[in-house]
Amino acid sequence: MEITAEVLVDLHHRMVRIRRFEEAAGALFENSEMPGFIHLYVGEEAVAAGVCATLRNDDQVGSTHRGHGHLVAKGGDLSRMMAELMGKATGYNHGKGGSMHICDLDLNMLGANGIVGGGIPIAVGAAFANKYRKSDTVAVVFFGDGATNIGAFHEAINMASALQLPAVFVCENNEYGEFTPRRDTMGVDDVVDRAAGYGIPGVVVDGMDVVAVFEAAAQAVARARGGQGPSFIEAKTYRFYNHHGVQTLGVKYRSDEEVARWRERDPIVLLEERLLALDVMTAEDIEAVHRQVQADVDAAVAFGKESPYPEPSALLEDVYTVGGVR
Amino acid sequence: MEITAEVLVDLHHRMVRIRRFEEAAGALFENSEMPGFIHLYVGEEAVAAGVCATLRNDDQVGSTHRGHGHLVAKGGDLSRMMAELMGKATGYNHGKGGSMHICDLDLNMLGANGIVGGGIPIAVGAAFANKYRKSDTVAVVFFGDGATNIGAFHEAINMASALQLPAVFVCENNEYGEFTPRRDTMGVDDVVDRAAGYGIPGVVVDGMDVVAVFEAAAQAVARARGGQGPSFIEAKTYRFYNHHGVQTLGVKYRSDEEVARWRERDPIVLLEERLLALDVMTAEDIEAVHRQVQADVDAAVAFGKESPYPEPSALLEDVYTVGGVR
Amino acid sequence: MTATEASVRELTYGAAFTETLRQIMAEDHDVFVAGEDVGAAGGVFGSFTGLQREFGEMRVVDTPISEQAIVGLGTGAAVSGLRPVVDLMFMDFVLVAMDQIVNQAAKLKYMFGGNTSLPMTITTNAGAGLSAAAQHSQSLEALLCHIPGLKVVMPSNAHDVKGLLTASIRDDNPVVFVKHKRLLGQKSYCPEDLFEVPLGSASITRPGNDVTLVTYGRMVSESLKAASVLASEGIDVEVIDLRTLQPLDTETIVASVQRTNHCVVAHEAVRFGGLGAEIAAHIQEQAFDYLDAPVGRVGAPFSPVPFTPALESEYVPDAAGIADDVRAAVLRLG
Amino acid sequence: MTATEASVRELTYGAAFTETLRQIMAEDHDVFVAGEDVGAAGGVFGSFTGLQREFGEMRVVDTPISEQAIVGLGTGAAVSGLRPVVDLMFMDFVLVAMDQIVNQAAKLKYMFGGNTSLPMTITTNAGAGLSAAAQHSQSLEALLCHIPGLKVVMPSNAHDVKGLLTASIRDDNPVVFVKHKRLLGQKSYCPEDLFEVPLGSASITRPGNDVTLVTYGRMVSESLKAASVLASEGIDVEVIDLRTLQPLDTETIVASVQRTNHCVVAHEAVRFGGLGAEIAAHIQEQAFDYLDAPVGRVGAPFSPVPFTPALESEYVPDAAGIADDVRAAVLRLG
Ligand SMILES: Cc1ncc(C[n+]2csc(CCOP(=O)(O)OP(=O)(O)O)c2C)c(N)n1
Ligand SMILES: Cc1ncc(C[n+]2csc(CCOP(=O)(O)OP(=O)(O)O)c2C)c(N)n1
Ligand SMILES: [Mg+2]
Ligand SMILES: [Mg+2]
Repeated sequence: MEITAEVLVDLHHRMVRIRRFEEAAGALFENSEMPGFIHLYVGEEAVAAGVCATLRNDDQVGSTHRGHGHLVAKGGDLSRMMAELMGKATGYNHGKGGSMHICDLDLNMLGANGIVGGGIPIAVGAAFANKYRKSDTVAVVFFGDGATNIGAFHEAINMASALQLPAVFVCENNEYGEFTPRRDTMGVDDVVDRAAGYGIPGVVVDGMDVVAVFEAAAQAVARARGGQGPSFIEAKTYRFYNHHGVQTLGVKYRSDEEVARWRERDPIVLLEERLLALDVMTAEDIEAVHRQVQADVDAAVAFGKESPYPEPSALLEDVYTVGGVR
Repeated sequence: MEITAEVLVDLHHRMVRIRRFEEAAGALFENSEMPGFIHLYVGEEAVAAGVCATLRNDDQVGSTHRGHGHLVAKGGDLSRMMAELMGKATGYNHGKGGSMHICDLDLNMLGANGIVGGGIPIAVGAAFANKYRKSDTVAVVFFGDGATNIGAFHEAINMASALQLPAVFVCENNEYGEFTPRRDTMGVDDVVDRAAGYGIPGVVVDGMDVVAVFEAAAQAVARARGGQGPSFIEAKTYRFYNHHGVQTLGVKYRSDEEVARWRERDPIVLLEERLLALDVMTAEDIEAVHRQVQADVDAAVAFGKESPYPEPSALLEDVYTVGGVR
Repeated sequence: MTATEASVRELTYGAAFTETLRQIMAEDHDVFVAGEDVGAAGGVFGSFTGLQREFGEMRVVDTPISEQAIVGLGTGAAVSGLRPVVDLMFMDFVLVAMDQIVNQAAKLKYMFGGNTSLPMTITTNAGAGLSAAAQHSQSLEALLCHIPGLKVVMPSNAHDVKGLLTASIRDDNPVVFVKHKRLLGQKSYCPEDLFEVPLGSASITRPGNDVTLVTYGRMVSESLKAASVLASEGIDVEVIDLRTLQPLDTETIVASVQRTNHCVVAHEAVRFGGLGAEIAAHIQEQAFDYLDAPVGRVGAPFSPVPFTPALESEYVPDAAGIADDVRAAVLRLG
Repeated sequence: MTATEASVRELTYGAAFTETLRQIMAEDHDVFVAGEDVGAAGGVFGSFTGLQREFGEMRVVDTPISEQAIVGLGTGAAVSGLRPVVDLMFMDFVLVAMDQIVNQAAKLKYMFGGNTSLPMTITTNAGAGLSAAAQHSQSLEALLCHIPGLKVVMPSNAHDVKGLLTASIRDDNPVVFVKHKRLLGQKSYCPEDLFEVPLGSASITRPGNDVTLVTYGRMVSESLKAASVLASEGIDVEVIDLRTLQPLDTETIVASVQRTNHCVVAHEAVRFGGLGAEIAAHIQEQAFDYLDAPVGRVGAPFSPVPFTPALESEYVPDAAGIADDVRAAVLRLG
């Protein structure tokens, strides 16, 4: 895939949608207007946007506990997302899943997942289905640096390699698992060093540079689509907010200086500088995108707030598929 | 550690003990005189012998379903072993464990294990205890090539690396997991390619050459003992018999030619040729070792046969440590 | 030989499994098998013999030793519309994949607000009696029956293997299909054509009037043996083979107990916290006034499975022990 | 204010946990803690706050996200004579490490013929009510109680946290110590010095004559609330807090039921196949002739835990539901 002006504009739009959605969700959360746990994607937008822009609708996406960005980037409906985060009946999961399980199976986004690494084997299963059907559909799975320490990751990526499945493994390396620095939990400098142990190609990209992510993803996806098997992308990125919610309460585990350094490389600002420099968009165009997206997000929040909660009778529905004998 | 004549003689003795023990166990099994499943170590003797000869009594050994060889090499008592395999009260585990759980905690052999990869995290826990106590004891863990595909392996070796524990990981690569060729289950040429993903050193050795194994193990153990962390050894080896039991019944999954080729490199024969060439032992000396070991094994078989089964009252003993409040 | 006897087609429990799978795979291309050694080797218990030769490597997939990824493979493929059969060899290995089964497969549909179905069958082999020791002998069905979203099946004979496996694979939910290792070689009646035994329906294997004996899996034959012995003592036992454990056919059980006024539940699993506890608790709730004696429970004692045959034979419940408990229930002095 | 009230020392349930651990670690150098974020961060629920600063990185170990290896670390260290406390954060994650807990830790001693002890405590946090959805809200104790070799503890208040945690860490067996997330901030009486609440002994939290209400964990406070309401209706409820679930203090339960002739068991876990089933089954076995009504069971319905507060509040059992079941038991028409 070529980086045309159109692609750049599209990447920008995806990132802004994630950012604005997450800022709104974070504000509601900090204001106790949103139940449960939320893990925000702010700072990491270039990864989801860069990867998902290379995908077709029928390509599957496996996600994590930090999954809003993946769904937005795949084209998720902001209103149904916001309603879900609020536990409303109109949400994607009718309020039963919330942030950690949000999904859109029509978009082939196979759900956020509350178990670290838990979504990886499932995405590999989707990749298997693609190969089984002899389709050229590709399954992409996102996971954190911390997730590469868990058994499910290892088994699943090895399975994809052994069976030569059309899968792309995207590690969002934000250098922390919750409050623990990555370097305390693994003996390698780069997570990508693990790819060789599965006999699959791996690359490191600047996860704050959406174009770099897009290019690496385009290659990996093309490879998978062409039947040449799985590959691994490590995107070096950073979350601007806390592991969970916005503010860091309690023990400070990252220095102000470190956070500031990364914030200077805000992936949206970096892309906007490029868009301006390349004359692809004017400051007004950019401003208009933000305004339009913000209006969409505001509408989503309003939709969520106005939506009803599910009826108590929903409690025991959808535990099983009933009458499921064909 | 230096390869003195004494060491060579010791290595030979360990290997012959394993071989003779396993041949006897296999014969009893094929003759339906031994209950349950047994996974024989014949063909792989150089690995257990070469590694265990570098260990002290207080060094721990973690094992697998194919564990007899590890216990014999660590100095296990053949009579208590044979009795255990027969389910007798005089066995190491008083008949409660059998082949797949045989252990000698006085020798710090932490038990065979029926779950592929299941023993690896436990051995890493022993390595942790060594470091915790500031002792220079080392934990060595054996596992198959197939076991490197399971999550527990990945988590445990990464944990050992992250915590810089005194552990040595020894992969017995016999190119099969049960009846499935290794190459169908992983995308790497050598299992050792996985070590880099954990940031630990790894070497490949000829697992039929006990001296090569010994030298690699001596280095890895010294490294761990010196506080320099874990390392990985891949020993290329082969099992002469079936995955389970002696004869291959049903589908033939290895060619006669392949088996014959490996049998030509019988690790005991190779060492004996060397012993003769170096004038360390004469043919008579070698013969005497075999004779003596065979007598020990015969005595072990007799001991096992004569020993009583446990009393029914033993059934509910040792489920818990009772009165265990200190 | 009567006409009926002449036409009785017998198959082993294990062969019924293989035949059923072959027939279903022939009629439904969405069905595939994945697991360790299921391909060329045909599975460690021969359950998949010949299938790879017939259907190819894509439909009968040898996997790495990776139970979590095996179940995940099934889950992801099922969400994508296929109908996977994934094998875990020994029921003890279910524990290795427990997160994928319980946190993922069982819950996905509900967490997703209903927006998927998950037509996956997990096959495995349970049970003691082969001196396979504590990690290769467990009956862990109680763990799975407690989990909303799963179905659990444990057939006792070749006929039910066929009917239940067919229903399991065609079901749109995750089903754990548990064979008993010691039944694999047992021959019994099995029709040739595919048919379904509906999930959730128990069968009354032996009608009787004095006491209801609720059981499943390998304990069905032990229960029938016990019933014969008891018949000679004048105790008329009704034996119910549950066949499906989740959903549980409580109606059949309760109706029987209301008639017999006595009940014993027998399974091979550990007694404490086993499925027998749920059944006994349920019966006393639903048929309290009908019970002339407490619901008895037969199960393994509270220990891991011992290796040595000397202890394992004490460990596994048998006809004699079941008969004792039935006698105690029936002959209880009010 | 009376003299007794003045001397009552109060602590939150969570703080009692931390204080106990600190005191035990100070007196026994063999005790260490390992888990995700337990070090500098002090644990996601603050349960380990300050311990790493006090005892150093070797005794309070931040691990990778590797639940299997965390439990294995504990098991191997315990077999080597240390007394590990390993943390699994959420009880749902027990499932990720299920092989290491059930196939390894629980069985090693037995499989080894007794030749080891395994003094490991696994700590975790269970329970719904925080909109944490289906993978962060489960109460899975029934799965563990069914496994010979494990002990299982679920305290309901700060005092018992201290006494049970002390007993658990000093016990030579693998103990799963389960806190309830919603109790962490609850204040109640807690002595300063270390003491033990023996594992396996229930406490009668509220004596009563009309009906025995058996419960544990967060359902203890709901049960006490129900008892107050029922008292005003003239129903005198005896509330038993089990404290330890395995081994189960059946003596205390049965003795109470023999006196009250009525019983209800209440827990937050899913009702079907929950520990309540074992307790009800056991009571009807041991106190059949004393029961004037079936043993009632309160538990969560058969579904995964829903995210939205609108449904979760319906899902989690509460005082009103417990009171209903107690009334049904006591007022039942023979
Ligand atoms: C199996 C499991 N263990 C632990 C947790 C708790 N937990 C949630 S997110 C997280 C950190 C994940 O780190 P990483 O994979 O790097 O993703 P990030 O949050 O940095 O995006 C942890 C430990 C969990 N949800 N699942
Ligand atoms: C978790 C688990 N999965 C599957 C098995 C069945 N099994 C026993 S041995 C074995 C093959 C192991 O292969 P490898 O690790 O290479 O050891 P080898 O037998 O070749 O020595 C398998 C699959 C098991 N015991 N445990
Ligand atoms: Mg991270
Ligand atoms: Mg092998």
